[in-house]
Amino acid sequence: MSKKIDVDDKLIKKLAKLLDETGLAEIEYGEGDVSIRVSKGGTMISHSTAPAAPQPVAPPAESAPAATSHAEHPGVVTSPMVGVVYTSPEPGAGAFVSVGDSVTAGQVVMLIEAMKVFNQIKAPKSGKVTKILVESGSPVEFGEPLLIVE
Amino acid sequence: MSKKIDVDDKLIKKLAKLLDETGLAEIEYGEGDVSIRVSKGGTMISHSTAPAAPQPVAPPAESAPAATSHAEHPGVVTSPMVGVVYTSPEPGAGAFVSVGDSVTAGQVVMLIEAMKVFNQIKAPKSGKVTKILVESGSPVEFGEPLLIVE
Amino acid sequence: MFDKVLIANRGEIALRIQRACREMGIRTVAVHSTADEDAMHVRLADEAVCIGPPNAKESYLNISAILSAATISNADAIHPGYGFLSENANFAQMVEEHDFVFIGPTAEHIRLMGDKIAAKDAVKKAGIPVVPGSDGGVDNIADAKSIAKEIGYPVIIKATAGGGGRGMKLANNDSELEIALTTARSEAGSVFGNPEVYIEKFLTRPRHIEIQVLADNHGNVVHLGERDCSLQRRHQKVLEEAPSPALNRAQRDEIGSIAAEAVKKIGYRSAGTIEFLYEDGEFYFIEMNTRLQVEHPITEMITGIDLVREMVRIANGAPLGYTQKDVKFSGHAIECRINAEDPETFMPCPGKVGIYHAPGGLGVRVDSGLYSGYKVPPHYDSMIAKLIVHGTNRNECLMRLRRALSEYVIDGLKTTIPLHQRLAVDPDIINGDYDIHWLEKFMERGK
Amino acid sequence: MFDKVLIANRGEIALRIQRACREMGIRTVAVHSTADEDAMHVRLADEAVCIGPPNAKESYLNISAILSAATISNADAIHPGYGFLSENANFAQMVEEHDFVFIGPTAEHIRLMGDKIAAKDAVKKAGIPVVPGSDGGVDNIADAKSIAKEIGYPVIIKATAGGGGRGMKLANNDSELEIALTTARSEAGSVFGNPEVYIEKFLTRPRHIEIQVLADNHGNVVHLGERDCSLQRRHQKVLEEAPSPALNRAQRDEIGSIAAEAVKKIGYRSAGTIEFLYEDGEFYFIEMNTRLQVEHPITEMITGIDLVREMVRIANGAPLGYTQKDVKFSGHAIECRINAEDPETFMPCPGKVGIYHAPGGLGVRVDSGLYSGYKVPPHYDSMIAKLIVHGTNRNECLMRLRRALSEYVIDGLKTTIPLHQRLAVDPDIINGDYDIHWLEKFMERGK
Repeated sequence: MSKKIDVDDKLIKKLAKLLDETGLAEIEYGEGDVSIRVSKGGTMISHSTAPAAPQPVAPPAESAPAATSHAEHPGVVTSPMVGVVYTSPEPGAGAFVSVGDSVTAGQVVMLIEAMKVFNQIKAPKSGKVTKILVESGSPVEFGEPLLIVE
Repeated sequence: MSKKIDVDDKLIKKLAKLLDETGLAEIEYGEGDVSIRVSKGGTMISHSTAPAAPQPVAPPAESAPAATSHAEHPGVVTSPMVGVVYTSPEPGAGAFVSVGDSVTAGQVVMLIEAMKVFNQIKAPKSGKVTKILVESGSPVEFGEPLLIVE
Repeated sequence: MFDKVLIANRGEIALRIQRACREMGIRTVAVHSTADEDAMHVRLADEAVCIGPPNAKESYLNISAILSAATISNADAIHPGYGFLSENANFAQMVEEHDFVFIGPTAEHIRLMGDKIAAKDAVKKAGIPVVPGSDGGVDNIADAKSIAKEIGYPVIIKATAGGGGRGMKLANNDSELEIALTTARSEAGSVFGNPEVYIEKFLTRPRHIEIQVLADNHGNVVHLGERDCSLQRRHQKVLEEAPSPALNRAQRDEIGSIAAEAVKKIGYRSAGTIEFLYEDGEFYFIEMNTRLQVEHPITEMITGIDLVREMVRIANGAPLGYTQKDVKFSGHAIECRINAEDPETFMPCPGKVGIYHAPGGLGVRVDSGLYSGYKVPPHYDSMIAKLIVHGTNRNECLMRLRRALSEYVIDGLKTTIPLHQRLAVDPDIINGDYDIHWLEKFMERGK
Repeated sequence: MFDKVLIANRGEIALRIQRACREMGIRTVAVHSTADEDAMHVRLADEAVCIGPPNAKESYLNISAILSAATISNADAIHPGYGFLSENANFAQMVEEHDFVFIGPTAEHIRLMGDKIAAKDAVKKAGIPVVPGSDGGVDNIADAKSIAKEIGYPVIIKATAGGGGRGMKLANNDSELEIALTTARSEAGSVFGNPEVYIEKFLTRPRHIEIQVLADNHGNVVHLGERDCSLQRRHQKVLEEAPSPALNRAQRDEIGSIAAEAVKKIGYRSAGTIEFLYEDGEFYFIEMNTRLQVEHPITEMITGIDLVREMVRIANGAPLGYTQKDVKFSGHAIECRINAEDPETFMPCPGKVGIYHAPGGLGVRVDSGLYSGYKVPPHYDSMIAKLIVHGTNRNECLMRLRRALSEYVIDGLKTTIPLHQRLAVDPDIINGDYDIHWLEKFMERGK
């Protein structure tokens, strides 16, 4: 049952170079049933390569891969509920915060409307807004990244 | 259901070399249900293969593990057909061969009865009979080890 | 017909409803907790919305999150499945208030049947047989004796304010009754703060038999026969069959007609189940479940009627397309609930599924969201699959059940498959000779 | 009843027969080549005997090995499945001569139906409609014209000694007929060494419709309706449905009765299938298959009759337990043959199955020996699974088919699932508007 694996060394070298260039600690890449991970840190991150998942013909609506990586950012603020997000207090008004703004812990940064109630989303810590990940008026899921405060 | 794992040492050496060349701490690679990880940080080399087999409640009648290893013996003589094996030319007569006997290539060593016809099983090469693996009168499958000539 | 249905549930029943919707050309929205991101009902849905953390209270029981998910996904209707919010009258009401269609009965009917005393009154008035008893509080031994005489011993004394089996006392004759009444009143007073007790006939070896009904918005009601769910452990059904080995056709027709007639009188709509205890040829009402049941597939197998499809059609205002005489019962069906539990101790056993291989072939149906590599989360019910088999008669069905159980592979977890394998060859089960206490005794014997 | 049945086949049909036996309490012996040691039919059998190397000629077609395996395993009876030795009259005869029961028709009936000319004569005498033609050789143009006039153009000229489509000439009118006759005779002479040719009516856009029959040893015969197998590629059926969208009930009853009557006259026993071409309301006999068919499950789904069980019962001497009027047709069924092939080029694609996940739920049946990690051997037929769905009507069945196809996961191999997905949404298929040439044209269009 042993299977010949043919490792693409060019790809590994390319990923290694990317690690250097980007200053990342690890890159993981998967396509189909092939997956590859290269790491600089040598940290133990358990990783299962079994293609565990049946592939439904209609894949679930899901956040883009980019959003997933934002979700792991230490400064990410995620939605505490399902609803519609608003980046300004009312239509036409200026945004609560913009990229580059400094915020203080507890400052309202967005609103989420759920069940006709507007819920304030507050900055969990003081810092600088480095990314805003949602558009005003768009629906958000529980746990969906809204913005990054660093 | 213990399974033979056959580690591809060339592949591991290749990956180890890549680790050195690229300065990486770890490379992990998966394809299908086989995965491999090499690391400089620790000594872990993990190689996992998914268990392939459903386990039916009624396992098929199968040769004992011992028989399987005999089957891989270079001097094994296997049954060329399904039938009933006889180790002597007729009931009460002496055996064609016994353990320790020397045989010459082409010498009849057993009979297999299939469809009321007795088929001669001949030694494929000259040598010494080191094991007799069947009892006279017992049924044998195609490919079942009969005796070992070394 | 609806364009899009939100399924406010998880696991096999979410998948079951999704399949029915897909087969009707209706798009589906799965809602899920963060623990169910990889669940089959999420993977196969047209859209999925994460509604909260693993804790069901903040996700699958979170009405506001579910309604928000319905809003942002533009769903037309919500199917609640079973468990979770399925019998929450407030949820049904809020769904309708937010202009979604609730695929189930009205909030009023859910509320009525949720109140056990009001429910008993209502169905009794509608002609359903109930357990005979004191019809209210009993505070003196003379009354108690006269009631016991009327309904016959043994009787059981229950606290009006009680529940869950606490404060109940059994009496087999007049002298036991005196002691039981005094003790029960005093315990009820101290435990529930209200000494009032009532008396009911006590059934010693009843079967659990339930009647499935379907009612549309136009006054049409049919019953789809019974299910025998007597094989229970701690009030959890383990294996169900239809029809019941204890009923003949005349009994089925009679109790079925009574149930359908009552449901019509009450003005109920959608699928519903009237549960009875059955002993010595008599039926005694337990409760009415105003939702789809876990064991609905066995009814589907013997009637050929897709219950989820019918619920959706009814919620959309369509009339039943058949009358009672069009409902034909064909063959026999058994469902095994397969739980991620130790088959001896029933300790839940969540974890990662290794090889998963479901049985196939003629007469075998599997309703399950399991797949190879799926992690069964520890946060929810341990039921991970339902194996349903159909045969032209009970014996064929049992033979097929054994065959299918022997093919079922769920590696990596302990499951109750071995328990079902033992049940499928037990002489009492083969003879259909069991009551609601049978399984507990069987488990005791097995130790 | 038999104690032990040897199944002289492999793959899904070996598993199918094994399941039926197990459900009847009969032990099974699997025979297998060395390439099939890990096959599901081997794993699940009570006993397994390796009978030869991968090459089918030395294993699954090796009569002596199979009979020896039956002897050493003490089997009572042998089921041949389909393909391999199933229509080998000598095998059937030798099985009986060795005192095993052959689960199928008599050797004589297999032999009769294996001889295409004798078969046509026999069924024609028994009342089955055949393609009208010259009833023998035609050697001059005058006779040819008079026959063509009688049966109507177009006609086709075939070599008596020919086969496999070679040496056939089409003629649409008298002048084409002259040339065709001359050319066909001369070609037949040079290719087959015999210039004799005969003339038949040519059907331009027929459907392939076949009637399933069951006959016992006591003169009881029933037909189980028809299957429409018109969707073919290179004479290989791809997708089958029952009932045919082209027949109404009166037509079904009529052709069914003719088939059953003929089978009774011939004295046939066991399951059998009479294949017809169908055009403009008329049926024309093609051949009779004296065995279980690949597509038998769709008949099982709409009749509730387990064909393999019936074959075993009949072989054991039991009478059919029902008459024609007891056979009820219910709903609609479709079978998709899933092959390990490229869905565009149909290149076989053996290899190792990665994740395997079969669809489940109401009305879905999978007959397959696949499992995660199984290696599809390159030595045999590429059909690896059959997906069979049932619905209360054709539309529901098609909707369910789409749903089930979308759930089916067979990783690691190319399969024809994508082809079936395309078929399930094609307007012609939805309308039931196709003939035996449709699929080839569809594949051409797709390029």
